[in-house]
Amino acid sequence: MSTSPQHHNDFTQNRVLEGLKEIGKGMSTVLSHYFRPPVTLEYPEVMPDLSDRFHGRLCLLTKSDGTDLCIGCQACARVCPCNDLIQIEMHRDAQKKPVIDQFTIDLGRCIFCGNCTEVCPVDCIKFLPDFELSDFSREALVLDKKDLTLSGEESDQWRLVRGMEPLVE
Amino acid sequence: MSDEQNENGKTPTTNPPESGASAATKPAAEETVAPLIPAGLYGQVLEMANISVKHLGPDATGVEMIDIAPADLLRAAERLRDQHQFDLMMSCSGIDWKDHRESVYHLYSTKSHHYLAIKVTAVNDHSPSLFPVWPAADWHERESFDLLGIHYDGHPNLTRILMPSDWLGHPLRKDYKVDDPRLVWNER
Amino acid sequence: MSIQDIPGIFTEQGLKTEDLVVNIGPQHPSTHGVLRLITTLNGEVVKDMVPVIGYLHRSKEKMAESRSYFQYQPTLDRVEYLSSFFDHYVYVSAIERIANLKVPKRVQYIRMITMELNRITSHLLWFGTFLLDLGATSPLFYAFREREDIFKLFEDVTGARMMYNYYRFGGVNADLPPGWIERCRSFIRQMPHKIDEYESIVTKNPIVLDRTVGIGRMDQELCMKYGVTGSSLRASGIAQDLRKTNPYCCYDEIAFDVPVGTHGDVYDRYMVRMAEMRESCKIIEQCLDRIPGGDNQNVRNKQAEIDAAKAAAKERGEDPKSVPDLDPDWLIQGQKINLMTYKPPAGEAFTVCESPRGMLGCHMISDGTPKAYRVKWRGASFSNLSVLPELMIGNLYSDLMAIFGSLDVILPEVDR
Amino acid sequence: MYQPTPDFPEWLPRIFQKILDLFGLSVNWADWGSLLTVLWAVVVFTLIAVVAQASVIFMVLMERKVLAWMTQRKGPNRVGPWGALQTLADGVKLLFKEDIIPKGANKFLFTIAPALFFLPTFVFFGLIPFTSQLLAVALPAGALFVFAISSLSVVGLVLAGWASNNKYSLLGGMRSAAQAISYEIPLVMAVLGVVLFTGSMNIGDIVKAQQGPFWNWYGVLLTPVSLFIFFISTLAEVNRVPFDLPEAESELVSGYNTEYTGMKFALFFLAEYAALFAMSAFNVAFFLGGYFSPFGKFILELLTHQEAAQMTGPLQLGLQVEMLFWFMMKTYLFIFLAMWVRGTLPRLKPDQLMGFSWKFLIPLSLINIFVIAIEKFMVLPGGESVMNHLPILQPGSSLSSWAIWIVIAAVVFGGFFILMSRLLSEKLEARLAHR
Repeated sequence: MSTSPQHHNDFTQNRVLEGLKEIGKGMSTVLSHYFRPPVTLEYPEVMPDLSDRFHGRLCLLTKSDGTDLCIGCQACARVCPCNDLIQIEMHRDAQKKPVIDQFTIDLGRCIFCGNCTEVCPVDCIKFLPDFELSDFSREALVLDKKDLTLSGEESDQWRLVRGMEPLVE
Repeated sequence: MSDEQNENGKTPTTNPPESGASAATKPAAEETVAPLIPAGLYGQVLEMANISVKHLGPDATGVEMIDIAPADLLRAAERLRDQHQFDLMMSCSGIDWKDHRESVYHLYSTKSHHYLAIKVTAVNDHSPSLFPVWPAADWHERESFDLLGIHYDGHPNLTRILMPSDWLGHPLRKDYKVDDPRLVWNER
Repeated sequence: MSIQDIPGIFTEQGLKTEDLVVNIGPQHPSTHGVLRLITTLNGEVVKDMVPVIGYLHRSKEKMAESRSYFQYQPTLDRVEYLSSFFDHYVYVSAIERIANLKVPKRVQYIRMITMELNRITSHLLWFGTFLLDLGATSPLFYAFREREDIFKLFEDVTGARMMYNYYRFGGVNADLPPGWIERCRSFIRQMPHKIDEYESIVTKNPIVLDRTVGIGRMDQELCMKYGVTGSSLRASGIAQDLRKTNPYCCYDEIAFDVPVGTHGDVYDRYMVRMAEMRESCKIIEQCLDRIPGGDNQNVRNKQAEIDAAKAAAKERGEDPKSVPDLDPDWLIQGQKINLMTYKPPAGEAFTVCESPRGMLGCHMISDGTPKAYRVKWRGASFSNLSVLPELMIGNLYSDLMAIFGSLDVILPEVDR
Repeated sequence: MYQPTPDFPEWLPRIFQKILDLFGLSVNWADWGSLLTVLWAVVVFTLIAVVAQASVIFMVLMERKVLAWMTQRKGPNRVGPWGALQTLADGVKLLFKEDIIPKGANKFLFTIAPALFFLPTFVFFGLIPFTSQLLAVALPAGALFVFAISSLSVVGLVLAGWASNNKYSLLGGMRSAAQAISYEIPLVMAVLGVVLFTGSMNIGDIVKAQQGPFWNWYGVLLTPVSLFIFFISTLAEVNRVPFDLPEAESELVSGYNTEYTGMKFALFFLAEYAALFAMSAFNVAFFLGGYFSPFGKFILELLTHQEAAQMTGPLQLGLQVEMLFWFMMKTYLFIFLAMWVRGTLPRLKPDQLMGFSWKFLIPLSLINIFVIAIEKFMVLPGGESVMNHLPILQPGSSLSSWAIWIVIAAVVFGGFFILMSRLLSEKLEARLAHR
């Protein structure tokens, strides 16, 4: 029932010439690669085309007119494998509407797993296909609300690319 | 729900279609081996060989679980290996139930393709080692000793395998706290 | 004063020689991770070898007890990074068994496709590094070229190249993107030709034959003695493949063979793994043809039809329930689960799957709280590595590369 | 007393004469002959050393580019156009790297080892006949001298292995000693055949004896097996891939040069490439007709319809350039072959390495010399030696002598191959059987 790999008795015939022939075959395969176009990507000049689900930098989407979506429910903070990586401070204004004062993500410890983007009830925290995140100090890796939030048009562009209609109301 | 592990039928009576068929094609060369037991009946078979066995019923994947007293664990293990072709000891997972420790051996037979889980409660952290029956248990038991502090009597060289040899305490214990003064990062 | 008078140079048998104790690792180019082998060498022949493991121990099992089920899942990619889909499958199916969750057929097919693709990437990396250890440099780059294509496919589906975090309890994170099945099929169709290309360089190369035929021979008792599973066990002649003997997912609906070796030496392990790569291509091809609902575009069109029919039914005043819902096999999530506060019932499960390295088992004990009570991982490399000293004693030092490479052991799975 | 044959071009004394006339000195070049030879040797040696070093630097880049193209990669292309300055950048980097001497290492031996390893390859450059005139020292026993010096480089390796107080380097050093010894014998045997044919060991004469179209070269028709043995032995002498056990990265963490950093490592690295270049050059000189063009006549000769011998002044210079061109083309053919082999073949084990040399290469080279001896000294029934019938040396001789030679070679070599394969396959059958 099993295709056992070819049997070993075919080594008993003239091994020296057989050996040279096999080495020749192997070398001809390697040489055939000599004339094939290189498959490597010259990174800084040529950017890789990433899928729209790429786990790059995190960002906070907004409505089309730029108002915040986040309701400060701490779902993302609670489901993150690195416990206290996302810190959110908020308060409720007069009409009981949540106002986010501070929303920091420490990219230095984030493992880009995507748990937060999945449990967000208002689809606010999402990934951007941007992977050039290196910086000169650990503090610079802690992104605060200003860096994270996308403008209205950017959010709509983000949604358009992924086939979702812009969030107008 | 399509019962994936369908050869361990839930109710012991149904004869597993899958493994039965493939088991039949096995050459019945080993006469000494008892006829193939349908999965899930190993507890009763051991009881017939007067080994005190507590049936714990199948776990969520249909693997039969039996609890054997440490006293006649070795006898049961030898019988399982010789009579019932359990030739592969997959893993020995130590569990810390706060007041006592327990080690669960998972066995697999490459001939009858059945699983079996044997639970052994460690009497004040001592339980007989299964190294004489399955040498594969060597590293697994050393790991349970290292991480949970279960001493396996009869194990050739019961030393720490994963943690550094001078580590204090057993990390997987529920009440484990890292209070080793030598570890500087402990202050954080 | 002649040389004989110098103390300590001569013994009764002549020149006093002693064995050279060499520390191979923990930082060494070919130990595939952090493994230390204290080897006693008599000249070039290995007299004794003691493996020391634990340098990469991050207590994967302790982490499970301090995180909720969903929080713990991304850490699985970091442990068995060469084939993390298998880790996820075993973990997720353990919880599905305990909580008795229904898994739609489409999800099982998606899981089979991604797992077999992951098996190919794992075997490709093994093939590349195995030959690099033997000294041939270029096969590594050919293997990585194919591997990059597969990573591109994974990136389209899960968003990440190696750290997938894609399976959920009773389903998957998101459906395959439209057009993905066609791209995957075109890749799988040209993969066997690429494997022929690898084999033309290596399989009958006399130097490779000299270095692998008859070396590190493992018969069946030795495998059972150390609990070796996976391709190394199959190379010794036992056709033990969980996908065939205890079928999980929908492997019993797929026709494929289990390659088995005859002599159990390094060459057979190499041949078995190369044959396994071809089998995986066959499996993926069949899965792509038989996946319920076909391409995602097809599922979306069907869903749109049903919604339109429902809306029309509502206008006509009939009860929208009368319009039949989407075929339950086409869904990608069995039942809605609030991932944040998910509490499976108390129970115990031991699920096993055939990972590229062997039997990967997860013994899960849950006690009804959002955190698992105890999770024990049965890594295949843990047992496969324990056989290395017995294989090495008596062989040459440079055989270590061939034998250790052929066992396909990765250290994070050993140390967990 | 050894009277060096005046081996410098005739225009040298005329220039020398003109210079001295300025100072009003009359010179009789006869008593100045030896000085001019030495002067010419020094001039040529420095010229060659510079050319060889430049080609070694180019070879390092060529190796990385060739290996990259063979694995569908681009290879270095960041530093300078198409990565031209890459080796320079590596050199500068290595220059500034800290030069660590490990604790417990024998300082003196540790620093001497790279120099000792590099010394013989540098000496080789003086012996290679790049062109008819560009030959620094025309030693009458050139071939013998080359292989005597080449065994000196092994001392450097073993010293490096021992002095760096590191177990891996020690293993690397021991392996390199074993490998060099067992591969020097087939190397010398291969060249023995060629020396037998030309009758002199002066490398310049060996090349001159291969005048004429390509089938006149030794390696093509007369001693192809020696070419095969010489090439394989050079791979072993220079530690190239199928035989790079002394610095096997995957086992010995790069063997003898594990502890070397900075310029010492650069010296080892460049010495290895210089040795490959030198050995390929000797391979070309002995077997592929040195600087002669493959179709008998030089291109310059075809253009100007003049015999090579009567060319003077700038034409002579043009001829020298063309000779250098042909020589470099063939050498780089062998270097490309070595790199191609590096991309494909895995490494041998120490016991295979020794077995291959002692059980296969050395018997093969012995038989090869036996065949060459027949070709050289066999006498036809008519009392003439086969040699003057060989079509190669006397054009227009009868077809029968061709047949004789081919039959002899076929019989001997065929017998050898069957014998060796029986011997080798028995070994494997035995190994397969006992599994």
